[in-house]
Amino acid sequence: MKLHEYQGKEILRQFGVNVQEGRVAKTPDEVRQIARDYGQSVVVKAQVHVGGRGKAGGVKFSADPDKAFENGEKILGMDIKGLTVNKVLVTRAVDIDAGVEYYIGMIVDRNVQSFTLMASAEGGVDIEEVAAETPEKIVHYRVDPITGLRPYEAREVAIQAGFKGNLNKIADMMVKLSQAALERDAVLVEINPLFVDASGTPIALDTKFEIDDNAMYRHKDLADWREMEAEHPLEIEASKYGFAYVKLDDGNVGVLGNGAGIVMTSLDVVNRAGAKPANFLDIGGGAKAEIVYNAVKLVSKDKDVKAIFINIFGGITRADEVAKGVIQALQDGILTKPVRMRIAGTAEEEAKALLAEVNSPLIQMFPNMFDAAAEAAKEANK
Amino acid sequence: MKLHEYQGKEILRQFGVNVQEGRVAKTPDEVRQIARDYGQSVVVKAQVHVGGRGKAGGVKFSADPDKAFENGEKILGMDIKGLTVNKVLVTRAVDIDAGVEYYIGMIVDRNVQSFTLMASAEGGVDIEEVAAETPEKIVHYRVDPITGLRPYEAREVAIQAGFKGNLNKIADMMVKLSQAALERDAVLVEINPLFVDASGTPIALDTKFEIDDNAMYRHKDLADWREMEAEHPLEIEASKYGFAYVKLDDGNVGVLGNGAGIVMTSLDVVNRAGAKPANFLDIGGGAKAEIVYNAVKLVSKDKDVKAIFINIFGGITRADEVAKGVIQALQDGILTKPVRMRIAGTAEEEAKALLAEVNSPLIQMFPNMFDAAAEAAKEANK
Amino acid sequence: MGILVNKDSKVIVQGMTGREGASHSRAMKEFGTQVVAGVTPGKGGLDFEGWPIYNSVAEAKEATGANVSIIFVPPAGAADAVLEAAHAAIPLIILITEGVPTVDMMKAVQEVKALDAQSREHGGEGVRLIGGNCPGLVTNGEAKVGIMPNKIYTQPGRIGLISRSGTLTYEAAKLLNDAGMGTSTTVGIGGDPVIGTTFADVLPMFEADDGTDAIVVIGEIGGADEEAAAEYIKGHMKKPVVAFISGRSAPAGKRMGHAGAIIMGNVGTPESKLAAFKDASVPVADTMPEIIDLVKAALHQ
Amino acid sequence: MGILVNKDSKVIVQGMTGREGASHSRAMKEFGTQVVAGVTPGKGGLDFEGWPIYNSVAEAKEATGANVSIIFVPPAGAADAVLEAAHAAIPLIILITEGVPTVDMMKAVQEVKALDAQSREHGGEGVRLIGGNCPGLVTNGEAKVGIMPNKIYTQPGRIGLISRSGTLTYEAAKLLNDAGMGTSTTVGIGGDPVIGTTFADVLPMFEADDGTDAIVVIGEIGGADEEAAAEYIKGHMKKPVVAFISGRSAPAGKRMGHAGAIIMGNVGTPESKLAAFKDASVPVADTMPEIIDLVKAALHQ
Repeated sequence: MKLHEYQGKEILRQFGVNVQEGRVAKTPDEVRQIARDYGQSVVVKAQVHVGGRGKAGGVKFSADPDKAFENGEKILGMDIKGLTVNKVLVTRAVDIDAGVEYYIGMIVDRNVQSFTLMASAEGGVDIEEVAAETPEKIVHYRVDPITGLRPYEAREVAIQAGFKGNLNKIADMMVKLSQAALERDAVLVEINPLFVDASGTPIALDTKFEIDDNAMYRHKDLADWREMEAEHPLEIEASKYGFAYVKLDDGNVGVLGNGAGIVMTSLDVVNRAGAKPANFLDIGGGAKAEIVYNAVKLVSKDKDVKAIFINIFGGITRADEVAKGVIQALQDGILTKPVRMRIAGTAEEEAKALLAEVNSPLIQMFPNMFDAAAEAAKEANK
Repeated sequence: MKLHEYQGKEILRQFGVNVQEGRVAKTPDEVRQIARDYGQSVVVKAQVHVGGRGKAGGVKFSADPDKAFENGEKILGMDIKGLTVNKVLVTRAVDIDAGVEYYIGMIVDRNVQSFTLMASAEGGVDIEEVAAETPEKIVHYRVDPITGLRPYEAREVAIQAGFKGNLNKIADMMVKLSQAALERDAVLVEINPLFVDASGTPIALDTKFEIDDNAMYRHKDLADWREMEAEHPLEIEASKYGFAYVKLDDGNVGVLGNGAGIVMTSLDVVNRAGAKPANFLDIGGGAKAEIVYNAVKLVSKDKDVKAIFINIFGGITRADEVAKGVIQALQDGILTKPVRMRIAGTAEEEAKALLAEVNSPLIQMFPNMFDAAAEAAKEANK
Repeated sequence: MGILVNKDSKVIVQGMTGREGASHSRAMKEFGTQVVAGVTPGKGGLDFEGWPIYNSVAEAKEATGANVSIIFVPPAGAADAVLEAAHAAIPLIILITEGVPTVDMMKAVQEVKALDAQSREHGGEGVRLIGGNCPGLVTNGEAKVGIMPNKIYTQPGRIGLISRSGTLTYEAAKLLNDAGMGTSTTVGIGGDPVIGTTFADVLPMFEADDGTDAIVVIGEIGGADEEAAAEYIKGHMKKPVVAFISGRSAPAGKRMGHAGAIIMGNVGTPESKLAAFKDASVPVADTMPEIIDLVKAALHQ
Repeated sequence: MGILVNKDSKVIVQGMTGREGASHSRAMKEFGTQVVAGVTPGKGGLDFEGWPIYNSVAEAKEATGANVSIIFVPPAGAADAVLEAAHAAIPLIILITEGVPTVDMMKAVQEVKALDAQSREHGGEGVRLIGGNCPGLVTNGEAKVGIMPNKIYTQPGRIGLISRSGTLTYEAAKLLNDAGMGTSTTVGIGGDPVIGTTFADVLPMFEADDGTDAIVVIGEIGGADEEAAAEYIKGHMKKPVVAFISGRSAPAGKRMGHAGAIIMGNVGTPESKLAAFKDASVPVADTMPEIIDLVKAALHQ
């Protein structure tokens, strides 16, 4: 679950991180009022779950309350990569030239089986650019997940990264970042820029915070923060069904299967067949007809989808249950696009018999995934 | 810092422990109102920092609101071991016969250099009695301070202790007790009785909670809970000066020295000389005249004190500073009881010279601690 | 032959009395696995379809001499179940549960590794965790400690199989079966970001196994496990290895079902994995059926 | 001779630039201790009264070859300072700081012990923590790494001294000095409930030290360190040991200044300690001066 900047900052504040003061506004009037209350220049920042909002014009410096109102008007309601801006965060502006901008982040790192703390003196820019172009400018440090980062380790990392300023205060912010990541089950937390002012004091100016969905059950207080309108509508629907669903750009073939591996491979196969997958959808193991029905319904709603490729390897999942779900969708008028499917394994023959009975050109079954994918691609590219 | 029952329960509740519902009252009317709100029998419990409040009549079952009012009248204002009851906790009563009473506790254990979890099926009674008479009925388990108690360990302990009821729920309460102890820097936390009702669900009926004074700096939210009126007035004054001070019962010689070890030994020496120490007071190392002055002032306020024994081994502490402090107290009219002191080491001669100048029978200096203690005892026993 | 589990493995099931635990206990028994007991805290003493249930792994181990544990405990208690088994010195622990919080797995994996090192330093056999979010493992014709469909693993064979994906494991096993080769042992290592055993941990076991002639590695995008495997192969493996990578067309930054399957920055790209395998002279199949051709070619070299 | 520290010990001071750190650095230097550097995070590069200051223990160790660290860091950072030194593989760490939260000490002591075991298993010299809330240690005429008054530890002697109390250590050392015996090494182990080194850890070092003829153990009420010491003495010590226990008249349940000095239930009573020493044939002095008589008697047996 991705958090908005203001939500991530709220969590960091709970852990004692010195976060730049700011308030959320939903109207230009509220923006002006906040700017008045602060009595200084402010920054108005769009709160949307996409990267690159700055380049899209979603972040604006405002020298006075009227300018803030104006920027609020511009940003609120703006469309950034398909998402509408409903909220802005209005923060006190800082004089960036009077200090330095650094980067610190904690990220789940498969390779060290823990969190890696990343620190770089190249803050304020996209860290992935730094990673790609000058990787030596990022210090990587494995954090022990049981003890968390200790102050002495944080100081070591800060020194290695070449951070200037109050070493103890900067290290303390890193320790708190580590605590927040471990206790709030982050997948990723970044403070970027971490601004160090002229007195050497570190301030978190912006943050990214993403929480492990598997751990949401122990962060019930954060569940309210999940803002449905900020996510893709089909992803919202999929999460209700408990599906692993990812909408993919520029696709024309809906893809579903039983198991992350087989769906990933199905994407590859569709690609190889000359079409583009429109989504990733894993219905899980042992799915019954109703689940397949819901999956077909979901994928059918996607306007980009011109054909559907279903790839099932039946171990626990029964082929006849899959067939029943698809047939039901057809009979309910939900399925209007051609389905090309491969179902191998358990109850394959029963599935064939069911499909033969219905005998619709919209549903065809193939003995291997390549033929099924090729046919789906052909239909989609028509 | 000792917490009241209702405070300890509040902390346990924050950690998710199922605590018996209750509210604090300061007047009998409030007691009646709470009993009415609960609409059932209640227990009215004195909130004082001493053991044995039950035997002293400070805990009373109340079948109805009027009876609760009556018990509130009896208990509020009551004197238990020298402390006045200003608050009672009114809790819903449980039918003890419909369940079982157990004991669980976490205690700092020097011998395992960590917390020891104690669990016993003999709950509802003084655990020290159980420890003394049937120690085999208490299970001891070292808790790893870095990982905390894990559910599987808690289940193991619960099984060993012979607990009946919902094993997972009871183990979960133990895990939360461990979290509370570690995160809130307990010296001791007990749930006693831990009541397991007919459905197998555990409920904390009473608790003891004591927090490490060294860790109070990171529990600022608890500092407000320190209730001065509930402690011995001289202990409150001593804590303002930063002294380690303990009031001792039935004593007649005030004892002070520089260092915990030397003061402990001074108590022994006074005892051996046939008198009884009235207090333990460690003024710490390197004390200046002003600190000694305050220490003398404090001890002099104790009406039990008939004479004062000062035992200083001067390493960092200078004998002449000690002498100056004592002399100042005499000159200010604060010191009216005989002081017998031994000051060895640094600037001993200067101290002697200062005392000779004052030449008061109230202040005498001796070359060794036994003579000084013997003289103090003689004065006190006069 | 095969690795890790065989006819003599004595298996306990943590969470046997739950729905998944029960059905897979039956399936494992049908396969021929020696399932000796179940563990469900609070249900100790119960007889469950002929299996004794114990309150703790320690008790179950004491009573049955079990040396393998398979875990079907729900996510919130799964990491604790791993630690319980590890502290009871069960040398092989298989965590099937999907959806375990990553932080729990980080802590459990680190502790299991510490216990493993400690055990080995004192001459013990160590402690190994496989998974979570994995289908388990199976040595054909001997024992299955997992959730894969029984029928594709009955025919003994001589190809070792290691996979991050459950369904692709079945797919590959079936392809090998149909091609008349069959598998020796199949190890599903799991699709989560933090897992107990990686490709590079399993490869040396296959290298040392007399019942295995070649190894198929089924990787996917995300992480650098495939790169680590390639490096190990390059330096240490004499037996032929064939690889497959799924998710090659997935875009960066999107998590493809498996929490571990995500390309972040330059980490986890198919390009990096392909390059690593090429460097280790490991042929990579473009499609699943091509795996068979590559294995055949490797065996006939 | 003596144990733990000597003329060759190279000492760094964590928290040198603080008030306590500075004054005791000077006193140690006056004593003759090789104080080689200070560590104060954020002040790296500073020259402090001729000593170089480093940002970290690792840097200081690298630059100076230090093998002892003494810590004067305030309570909130003290346990972290211990871990920093331990992870930098400083073999002897002395924590002077008073008032460190007990939970911090539990964690630090457990981790230091794990690092110690790990180091020893790999042939290293281990990691030892002494304290916290202790006066440090001193080998007469060689080196002082602590805060005791210099003048009572100048005259070399052959009596080893171990104590939970600071002031009583000075008292005992002075008595031994005045009696013409003097001390070899004095080790203040500290008055906190959780400390790095106990009586039983120090006794074998004195047993093995050619410069020590007899040992004085100054215990107090609370805990069972004295009982553990008695047990060790009974089983392993050939050199005579004399004991003293302070706080014998303290009531149960009251914490006597030292957080560790409290009688809880049956634990920590003087009776238990006296019985244990009696069982180990260790004479216990009733008063401090009696220690001298008992040591003399023991040496002349």
